[in-house]
Amino acid sequence: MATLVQAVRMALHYGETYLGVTDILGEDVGPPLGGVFTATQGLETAWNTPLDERGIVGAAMGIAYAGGRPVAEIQFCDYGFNTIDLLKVAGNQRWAGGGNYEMPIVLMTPSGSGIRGSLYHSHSFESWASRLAGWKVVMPSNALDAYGLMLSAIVDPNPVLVLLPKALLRVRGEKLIPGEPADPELLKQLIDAPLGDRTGWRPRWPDLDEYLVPIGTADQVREGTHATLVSYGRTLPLCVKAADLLRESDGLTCDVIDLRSIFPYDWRMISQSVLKTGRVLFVNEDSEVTNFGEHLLRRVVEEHFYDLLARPRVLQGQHVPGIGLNQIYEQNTVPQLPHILETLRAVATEEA
Amino acid sequence: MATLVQAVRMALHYGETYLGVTDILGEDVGPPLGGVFTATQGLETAWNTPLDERGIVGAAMGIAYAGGRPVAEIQFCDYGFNTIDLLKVAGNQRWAGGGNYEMPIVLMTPSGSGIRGSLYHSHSFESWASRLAGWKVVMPSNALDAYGLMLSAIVDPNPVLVLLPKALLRVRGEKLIPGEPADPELLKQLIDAPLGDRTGWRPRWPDLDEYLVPIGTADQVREGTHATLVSYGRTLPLCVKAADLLRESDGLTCDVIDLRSIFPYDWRMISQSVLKTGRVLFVNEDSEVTNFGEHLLRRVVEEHFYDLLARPRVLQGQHVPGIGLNQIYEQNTVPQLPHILETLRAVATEEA
Amino acid sequence: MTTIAEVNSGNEALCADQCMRIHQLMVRARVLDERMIQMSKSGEGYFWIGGPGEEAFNVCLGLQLKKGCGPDYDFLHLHYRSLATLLAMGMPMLDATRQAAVRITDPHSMGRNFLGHSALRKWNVVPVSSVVGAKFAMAPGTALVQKRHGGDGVTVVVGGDAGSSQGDFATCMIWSTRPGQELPVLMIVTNNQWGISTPMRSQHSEQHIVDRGEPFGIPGEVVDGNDPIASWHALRRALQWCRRKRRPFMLESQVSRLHGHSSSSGAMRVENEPDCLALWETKLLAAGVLTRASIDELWEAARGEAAAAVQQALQEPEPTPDDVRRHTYAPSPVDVVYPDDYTGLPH
Amino acid sequence: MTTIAEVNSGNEALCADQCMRIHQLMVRARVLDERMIQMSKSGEGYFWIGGPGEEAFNVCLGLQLKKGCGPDYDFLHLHYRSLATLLAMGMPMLDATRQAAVRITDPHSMGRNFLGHSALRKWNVVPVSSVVGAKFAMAPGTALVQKRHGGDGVTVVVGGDAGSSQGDFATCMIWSTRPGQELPVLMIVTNNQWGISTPMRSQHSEQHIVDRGEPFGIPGEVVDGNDPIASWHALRRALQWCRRKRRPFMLESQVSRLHGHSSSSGAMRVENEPDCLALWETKLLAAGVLTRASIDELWEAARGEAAAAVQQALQEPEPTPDDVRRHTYAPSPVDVVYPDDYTGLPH
Ligand SMILES: Cc1ncc(C[n+]2csc(CCOP(=O)(O)OP(=O)(O)O)c2C)c(N)n1
Ligand SMILES: Cc1ncc(C[n+]2csc(CCOP(=O)(O)OP(=O)(O)O)c2C)c(N)n1
Ligand SMILES: [Mg+2]
Ligand SMILES: [Mg+2]
Repeated sequence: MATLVQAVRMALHYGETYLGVTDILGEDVGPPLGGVFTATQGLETAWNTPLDERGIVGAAMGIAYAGGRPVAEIQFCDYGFNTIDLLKVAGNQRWAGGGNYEMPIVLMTPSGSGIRGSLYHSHSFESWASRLAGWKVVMPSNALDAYGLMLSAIVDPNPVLVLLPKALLRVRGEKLIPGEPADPELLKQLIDAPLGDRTGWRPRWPDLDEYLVPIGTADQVREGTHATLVSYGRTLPLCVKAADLLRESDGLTCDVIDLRSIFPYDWRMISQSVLKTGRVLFVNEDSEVTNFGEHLLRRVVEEHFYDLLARPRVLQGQHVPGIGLNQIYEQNTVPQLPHILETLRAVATEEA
Repeated sequence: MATLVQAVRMALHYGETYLGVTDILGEDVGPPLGGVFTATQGLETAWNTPLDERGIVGAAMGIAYAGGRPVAEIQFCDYGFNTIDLLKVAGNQRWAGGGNYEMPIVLMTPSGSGIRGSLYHSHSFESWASRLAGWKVVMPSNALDAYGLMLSAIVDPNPVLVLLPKALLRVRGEKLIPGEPADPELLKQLIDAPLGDRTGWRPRWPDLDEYLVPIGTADQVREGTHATLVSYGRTLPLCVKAADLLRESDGLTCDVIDLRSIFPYDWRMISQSVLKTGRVLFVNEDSEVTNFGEHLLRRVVEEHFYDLLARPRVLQGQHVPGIGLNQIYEQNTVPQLPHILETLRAVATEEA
Repeated sequence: MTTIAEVNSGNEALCADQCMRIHQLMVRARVLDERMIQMSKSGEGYFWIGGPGEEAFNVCLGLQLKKGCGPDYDFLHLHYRSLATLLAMGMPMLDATRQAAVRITDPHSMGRNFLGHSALRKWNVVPVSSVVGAKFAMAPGTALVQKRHGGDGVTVVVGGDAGSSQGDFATCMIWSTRPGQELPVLMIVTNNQWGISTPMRSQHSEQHIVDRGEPFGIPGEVVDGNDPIASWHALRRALQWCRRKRRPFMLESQVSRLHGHSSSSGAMRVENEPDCLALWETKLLAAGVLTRASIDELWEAARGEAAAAVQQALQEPEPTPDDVRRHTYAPSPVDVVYPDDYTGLPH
Repeated sequence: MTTIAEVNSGNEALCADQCMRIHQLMVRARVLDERMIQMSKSGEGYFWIGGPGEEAFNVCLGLQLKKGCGPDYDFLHLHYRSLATLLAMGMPMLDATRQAAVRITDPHSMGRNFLGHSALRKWNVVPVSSVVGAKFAMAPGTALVQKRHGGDGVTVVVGGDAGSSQGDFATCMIWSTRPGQELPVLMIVTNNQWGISTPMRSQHSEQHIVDRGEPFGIPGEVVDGNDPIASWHALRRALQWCRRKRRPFMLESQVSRLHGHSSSSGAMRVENEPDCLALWETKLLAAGVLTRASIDELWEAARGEAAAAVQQALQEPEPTPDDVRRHTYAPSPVDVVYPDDYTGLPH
């Protein structure tokens, strides 16, 4: 079973082999390193750029204008905040230009906390990104979705931001990517670059198949009746665990929805679940003022206010300037399992 | 009665004369122009910068580190999106540095639609800004508040963003700024630069007094019982008009709250009003996905869900890539009076 | 008249036919800009920005481009003052007045964007964004595809003097000179000495902006943009360098700004800057290439053409509320929510 | 031994006392960095980044700064590899190990930020941000206040070679050379030829990074940062230029990166780069300024000092949940919600 980051790498290989990807560019994405998280090891079209995020985004846009299909990486989303004007242009150019041009770029970037990253390797980006009209934004929480969302991002002729949950990059999937060998050791031998000298190394790619996770489709990973729990990225597996614990401890069952696609989002699935349960909790780790979860809450209030059985909730990160390196800071800044479990129990059991 | 932009200018004069402002910097803020909206005409410490927003924000931060008190301008907030990383640093440096340094900078920038500004002179910025932990964000809707908020922004030792509603810059206030002459013609003669050659011109400043609008205080501009209406900036006067129209037409009265301070916001005033009316409408013109109004709605849901008599609402701009120049676009992209009136009526009259 | 073979400027010359062609295009651009200034004042349009004072240089640029769609042709990251370049490429006046009149028929933006914010896919004119600087970050991208593709298509990026303060200007130089990966980018600075109200000399110590290319091995030239002959040849050399060497070149064109920054600053005619068109007419008259009468005729014809283009545009439809969201997204086979275009929040 | 008056390098010399002082500081910095690398591997700390290979240059910088608080003194926008500079200024080892051990007592960040992200108000060390480039945008601001204030305080900004790709590097040059408003900024590039895994030469065509200052009239010098004597004098000249002329200067220091980028890339000792400390010891031994025994003694003492600094730091308290929000805001007399500090969402 591939790890999430291996799945991304395989998707990029599939993309450059079958889907027309022309360039995979970013800081340290080319040889010898292949990305600070190994996401781009051994890829044909990967090349290193100057240390200049504006250049990376701008070049990707130019490549797309001229007919290429680039996948650009921002090494950490924390370093993308000087490019928001360019991201806006990428998102508005088609609209502003009356439909003259498409903008088929994929921007991928690790996002979120969980690797002891201190201030600048712990940011979440989805709330910012969700404000970028013209963009699509996805965030997988497991290897197979990472593969399928990455392929969709490549195929989609619009700018797509792929947020990769840092904390889950090395987590192995539970489902096989079509074509990957079942033995993780074998996969590693085939596609992971060796430590040390890599000059002679070439990956031996498994014979992968196309697998698309359509943009705008969520995944229902648990079914239940007592509450709806919606999340994505790092907090998604925690939400699954919380739901499982709640079932064991209190016999309460929940729909757990892995949103996967942040914009556009699968409103139908959320809506139907809320209609069924009347109780909803949105969980993410981005900071709590003007947070994307608050948008989802607003939609629920707008369309299901009179269907709700209990106060709907959003569990988010604190509105503080950063996540500190000492784990005391991190544990008390972004949602952890106990917070999720406690809030979920409250939503599921609150008297109507 | 001063216009809003004259009030800003007088506040800056007061600031450089009495409150230690050392630099007013930005593109075209110095002589001869004094700002594209005349906000900085005739000021002692105003100087023109290169066309480089990153330089402007960076220089302001450096000036503050070295003991200066700068007021920096981004000519239009639409051009601030390449500085968000720097704004984040300005907001996190004190926290990150364990309290070593203060960061007493004021950043002022025109925001919002209403001047036929097409894509890049119509953006709203408050939803983005509200995500910048460590910053305070204010937005006046009239001249006196502009004066009072600007002085507070200057006095506050933290970074404060002053959003100036473009559409209201030339609107005259209804209340006198302490010290300004009552005759607007006289004021104009004293402090507005003449057209044409200005080399010999010097402003004659009225003898102004200190007037502070404390950060975090909203202003209740209408009182009523049937609903709570919360807004700021361009949409605030429209909300007042809508409330007045609704009183005349339907005999329904509303609390209208001019938030003024976007972060921190006057939660107490909102909360008390919602407790009283059980109905609330938040209005702003920023785009509707991950909008600051959705945050306020979440707070209401969090603390007053069981106090609400009707579905709370947020009226916002559309999630589109921009505001088009043809007025058909603008009128149908951001809230106008009829939308506000209609939504307010719905909130105030919905059967509980 | 066309018996005069050449017109000279310094050591350089241009054949009389070309001179007349340039002149006619300059007149058409000037007349159109002046008419669109009127539109902005009369309410026929909302806003004006354009290139009076840049016609000599901009026309010469437009005439030497390799016009078409895709990497075989030149990619253009234009300035908002590039009207004359587009006219020289063959854009009808109507496609400018449609934008000035914010009609749905505006081919650049469907009545959405400010005048001068062009976008024409058929000629590789990528959408002009108001964000000064951004195009310098994008230009290496189009050039990279061109270099890889082969052929002699180049990327031309045009910006103002003040805009060179943006970090993206340096980005363009660095990305265009990566060792072994040099790119065919022609960086053009139309230096009118102003950024809105701020004199270039109050903010910049570089003697010439093109000097900044030197450390990167980017050759540069400064040209009198008021002189069509000098401009023609400077552009010829610069484009040839990029086309053949597949490397960057920087060209600084000293131009005038004859109507101030934009309609926001009044768009009044300034008197103290050289007028390339008046100078050119004086020269062509002296050379016997044109007569007063033939000049008057050209102006008259251009005025008629502009008037017709305005009238036509004003008769064309405006956008409707249904147009607000159009072209937010390109149709996608892998999006279940927006397979076609944006239709409001997901439902 | 101190009877040897001077040590030479090329045409330059430094008195033996100074050489010894520099050597001792280099040893202390090296030992401390090596010890903190261990911390990152043992779990005593989470992360290491630092300056092994830069000690010669960084110590010389630290020794020549005008240390203090406010515009009379030098303002420092340091790199995350500037440990040796801070030790040379007199920072105790403990103030580094506290950050390495993420203790609440860490004076730079209260255990919040990565190692090497210094902030010391008493010495005008403004907080180092991880955002490569940002400091180059801020440096003109501190220098502007210094210029206006008078005196000879200068602003020193230190960044890596790869970081010079950020547009902010150009911003710093432009803003420091506004005509008549030139600023006393010393721009230092510690060029170790790498940005993480990317060789400088694969991305940059400038022969020397300092060449980029030329068009702006910023004088530059390239110095062998492995040579303390050359570094000392280059820094002396550069600082003197800025102090006296109140104008910018650019200095490029060619240094080694002896433990790779950071603990994220393993922090293993590399073998193929010159080691300034080994070279210096060889030189000082040859010159008779030091003996093998005196060197061993110094290392021993430094190791003891580092061990004690680690031990002490590890005994100090960690942050508590109550510390999460501390110092978000400075107390404000005009804020009714946060008159003191941040206390959660407004209530
Ligand atoms: C990033 C950005 N900041 C500010 C502006 C506002 N603005 C529009 S044009 C202009 C001056 C541009 O001067 P220059 O680059 O010399 O071009 P010119 O107008 O003189 O041709 C400014 C400041 C903008 N469009 N983009
Ligand atoms: C804006 C930004 N992008 C990316 C990074 C991640 N990063 C940290 S250090 C580094 C390389 C820096 O190289 P250089 O500037 O040469 O400094 P060195 O580490 O070699 O001293 C990168 C890419 C960052 N910190 N900031
Ligand atoms: Mg200009
Ligand atoms: Mg380096």
